[in-house]
Amino acid sequence: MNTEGLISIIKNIAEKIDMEKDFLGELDSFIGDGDHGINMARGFNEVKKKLPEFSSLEPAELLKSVGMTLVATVGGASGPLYGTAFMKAGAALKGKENFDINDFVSALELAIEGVMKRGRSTQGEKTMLDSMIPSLTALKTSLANGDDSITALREAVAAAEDGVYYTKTIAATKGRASYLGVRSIGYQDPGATSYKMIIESVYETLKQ
Amino acid sequence: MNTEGLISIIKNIAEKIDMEKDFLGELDSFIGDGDHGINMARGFNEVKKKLPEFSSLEPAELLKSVGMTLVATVGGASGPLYGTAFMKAGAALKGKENFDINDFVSALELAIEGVMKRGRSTQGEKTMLDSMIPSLTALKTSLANGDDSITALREAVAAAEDGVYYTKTIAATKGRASYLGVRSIGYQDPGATSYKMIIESVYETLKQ
Amino acid sequence: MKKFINAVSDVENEMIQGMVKAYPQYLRKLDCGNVLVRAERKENKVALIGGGGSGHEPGHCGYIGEGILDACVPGAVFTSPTPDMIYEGIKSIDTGKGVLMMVMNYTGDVMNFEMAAEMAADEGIQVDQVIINDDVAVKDSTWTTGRRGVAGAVLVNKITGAKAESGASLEEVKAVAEKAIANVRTMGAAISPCTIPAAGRPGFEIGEDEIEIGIGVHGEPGTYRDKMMTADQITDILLERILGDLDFTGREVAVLINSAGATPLMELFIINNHVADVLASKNIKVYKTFCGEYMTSLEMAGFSITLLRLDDELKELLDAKAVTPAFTC
Amino acid sequence: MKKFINAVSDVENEMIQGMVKAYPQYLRKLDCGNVLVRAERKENKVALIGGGGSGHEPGHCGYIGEGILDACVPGAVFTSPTPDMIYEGIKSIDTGKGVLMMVMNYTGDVMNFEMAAEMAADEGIQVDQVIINDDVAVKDSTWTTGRRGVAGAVLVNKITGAKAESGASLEEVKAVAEKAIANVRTMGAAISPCTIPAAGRPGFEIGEDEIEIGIGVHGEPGTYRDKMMTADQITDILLERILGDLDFTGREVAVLINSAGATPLMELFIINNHVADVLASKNIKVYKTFCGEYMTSLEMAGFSITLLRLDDELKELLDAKAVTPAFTC
Ligand SMILES: Nc1ncnc2c1ncn2[C@@H]1O[C@H](COP(=O)(O)OP(=O)(O)O)[C@@H](O)[C@H]1O
Ligand SMILES: Nc1ncnc2c1ncn2[C@@H]1O[C@H](COP(=O)(O)OP(=O)(O)O)[C@@H](O)[C@H]1O
Ligand SMILES: [Mg+2]
Ligand SMILES: [Mg+2]
Ligand SMILES: [Mg+2]
Ligand SMILES: [Mg+2]
Repeated sequence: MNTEGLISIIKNIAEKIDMEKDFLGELDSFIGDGDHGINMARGFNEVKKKLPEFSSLEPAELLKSVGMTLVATVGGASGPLYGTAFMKAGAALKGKENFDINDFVSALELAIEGVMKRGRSTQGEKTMLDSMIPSLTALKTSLANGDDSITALREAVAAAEDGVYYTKTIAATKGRASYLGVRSIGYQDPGATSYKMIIESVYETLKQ
Repeated sequence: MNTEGLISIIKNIAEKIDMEKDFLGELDSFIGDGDHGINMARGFNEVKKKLPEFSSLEPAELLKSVGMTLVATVGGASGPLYGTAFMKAGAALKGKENFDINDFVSALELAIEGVMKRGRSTQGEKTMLDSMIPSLTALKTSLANGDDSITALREAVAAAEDGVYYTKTIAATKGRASYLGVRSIGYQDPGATSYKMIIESVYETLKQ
Repeated sequence: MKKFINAVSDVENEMIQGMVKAYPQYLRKLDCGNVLVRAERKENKVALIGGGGSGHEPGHCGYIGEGILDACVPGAVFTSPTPDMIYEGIKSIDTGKGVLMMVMNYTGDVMNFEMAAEMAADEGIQVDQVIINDDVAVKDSTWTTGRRGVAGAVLVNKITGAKAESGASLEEVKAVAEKAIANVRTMGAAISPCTIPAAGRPGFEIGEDEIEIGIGVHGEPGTYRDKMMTADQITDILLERILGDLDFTGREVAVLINSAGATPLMELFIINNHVADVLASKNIKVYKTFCGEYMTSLEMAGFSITLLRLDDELKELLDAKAVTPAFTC
Repeated sequence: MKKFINAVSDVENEMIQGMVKAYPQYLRKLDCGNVLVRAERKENKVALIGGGGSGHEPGHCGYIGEGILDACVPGAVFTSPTPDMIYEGIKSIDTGKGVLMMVMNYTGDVMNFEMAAEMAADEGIQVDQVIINDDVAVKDSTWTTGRRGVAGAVLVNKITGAKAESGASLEEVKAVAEKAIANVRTMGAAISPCTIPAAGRPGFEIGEDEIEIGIGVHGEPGTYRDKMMTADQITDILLERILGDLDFTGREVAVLINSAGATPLMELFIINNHVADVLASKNIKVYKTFCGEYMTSLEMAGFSITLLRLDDELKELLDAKAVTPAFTC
């Protein structure tokens, strides 16, 4: 996978987010302030607009630029978190013109670490981490079992979906939803959902 | 007719106004600000409360006190107008312990004059005058024809009703409804309607 | 009707008590009833009294204090106060230099103030009045009630109050008030009605795609109904009427974008963004702008635009010190 | 959705431009984006920067000016501003005496301001922060996001701004801010939702006989829903939580009754009438009261009660001169 491949992944992510904007906003309106869809779409549409400029960059620089664009355009809680995630993911690919599924695992690891640090959060708090962390674990397990990268990514998507479902069952202790306390139980977390869409876009792009 | 009779008339007026409060308010909400029922009921309920105090007064003083109470409690446009009307009516009965239908005619004449002066208004402007003036004319005509006072008052009520109906057909040039211009056509005037209730109460009380 | 109130019959009294408890440094209530006067009476000045129905808060009681009103008589919601209360207000604030009544042009207000003035004149108090009628939505004619007094009253009262505070005579104060009135124009629009507590239901019904143009400040419908449009389009309609009524070209103006209650500042600023552009394009210079709730209609969603043509005297009086609950500068 | 707006995507930009056009004497917009700073930069003082999502007008941009904020960074509606803009604000107002960030306790605000501070620190600018968290509706715990920053922020910013204006050091200014934060508590309730323009529909649905208790300022539902009750009953519930969280007995307090947007002053005064009575009965002395729209949630109908425990220093700073669009004294 090189810059060109990465760009088509990111383009697909941006398009999916834009398509699912209203759904993400609705999820956020149940337990937050209703802007997660608008925020994410504003950021990823800006990223998409800039992709042509980014096409000369190496993967690491590309991801860093995407992260910086997200930080500067998404706003809210998800802006610094997804921004940090992409910037950290870029750091994992430093110096590589091409990267493989193991590099992708490292990138996802660093991204999650970045989110946890920036958000002072961990698994089980009804946030994006509840789909991110299981998807990383599933990816690693599948690869360790000798599965190919497409299979491993499919496992990651499935685990992210389970993670999203899991967020319905718990009360939030981080982010806006935490203000609702137990009243947040029963609703799925918007950020966990948007991450699921992202990893799904990765899988769907590579599958082709 | 003496003070006692006058008190039972006024009590009946007050009760009718209170009963029709919502209807008057609704009429006012179409072409005004919706408070005519509240205003009139506030005033006449206060009058009703004070009637026992007023029972030792001569008719002239009684009507003046009712007028002053209305002025101090109704507010809006109808407060000074009905207040003035009752005060002027009182002036017509000055010095009389008993009064007859001809005194009533004089009282109504002075009342209408008071309203016109205070309101700088005349017939045909979609106000209370459009039921007041025709009712006075009908009363006088009927008496001139030799009808008894009950018959004459019934004619007055009928003319007031026609006057109310007539207000539906014209645009207001005085009061709040005038702000609507031709948009006020089609609606009956709340003040013309409340006067019709008043003269009706007079008739119904005396009929018994 | 869902409101933060207790008994409907206590709305006005509790509001006025709550206002006095909030602002004891500015306001004092007379024992005789709902008449509010300046907490610290100032001697040897023409005294200004305003009033009208309640439901316009902060108008007018919020403008009692140094540099604006000396007294205000709040009636029931949207209902003129009664002459006896206005008379008590006049008596309480008269310093011997005369009292000017700042009356909004509504039949009820005009008549009730007039009766109060008659009562005060009987007692030898010098009372005069001006009638504020800034609403260009209503046609002015000697045969009709004439234009309503709406949000422009706030600027008229501010300016007149500054003149009175300076120690000017009743004649001079009245002349300034009349100058301000002659130079101020307002027009408004609304997209949702309000509910008089005692009535219990909204004053009118309106569709999700409709707007009332030419509203007053008593929750009444406007002079006509139209299809909803953009903020810029509505602003153009209102400005056209205002600018068509008085020549503002080449002049300096004060601008007041007033919320009817529920319309948030965000929307007022969006409106002002276009107002400022249109005025600039017509060579009208904005001297000062006010955006906010100055003269409301309970929780109605709507707004009005007021333009006041200024000269040096009016500018100075507009800028003069005022210290009141709702207007301090 | 019926609002006085043009294109949904232009709401924030047009609002900010309209605000700057209304108040050029107070506000200047940086060319780089939606960052507002004091029109007249004051040298040699600790600079204060606030910010947060738009939709809370006049919060916070309305508090830019002498005696309160030096800069404010408004994000999209209810969305934290981004680090690059906050960083531009910090750079623009720093006078060399340091910058204090007045951050509301929301995950997004905290993280975005934190990233901006990291960027500024890289440039050698001295930046510190305080986190405002006055909302007692939310349980405070080291394991959670903690209490939200709501209307109490207005009083905290006013007091901190006065200290900064006096020429105090960054350490001293921060200490006063922390004292104000430690002494301020707020809780609110709402009876109708608001609509984020870009979302196009209300944030929640609520019945004609229901109320949300424990709301924030972003149109979110409260911590629980209840049956609608009288103003006094609601006030009792909110006051009980506030007074249970901090001991106000025998102390002097500032009271802020803040409208969420659509709730008119009339209702705020009715609420204050009861607040004043309850505080008096508990031997809590009201030093000063503010009623109005200070920190709104678009056109939501609702209100909050804020109590701030005062000492001599805080009283003096609360009363100190401030000249801003939305707060002048
Ligand atoms: N501390 C945190 N750590 C990780 N994720 C978080 C944290 N706080 C919030 N989030 C995520 O951010 C999402 C909300 O994003 P968004 O709605 O865009 O921002 P805001 O909450 O500021 O409106 C939540 O659904 C959650 O997944
Ligand atoms: N100038 C006037 N002359 C006679 N009657 C008038 C005049 N102005 C208003 N009215 C009457 O007053 C009525 C309205 O009274 P009300 O609703 O109580 O007062 P307001 O208009 O101040 O709200 C109108 O229906 C009309 O009959
Ligand atoms: Mg959100
Ligand atoms: Mg009426
Ligand atoms: Mg009325
Ligand atoms: Mg948000």
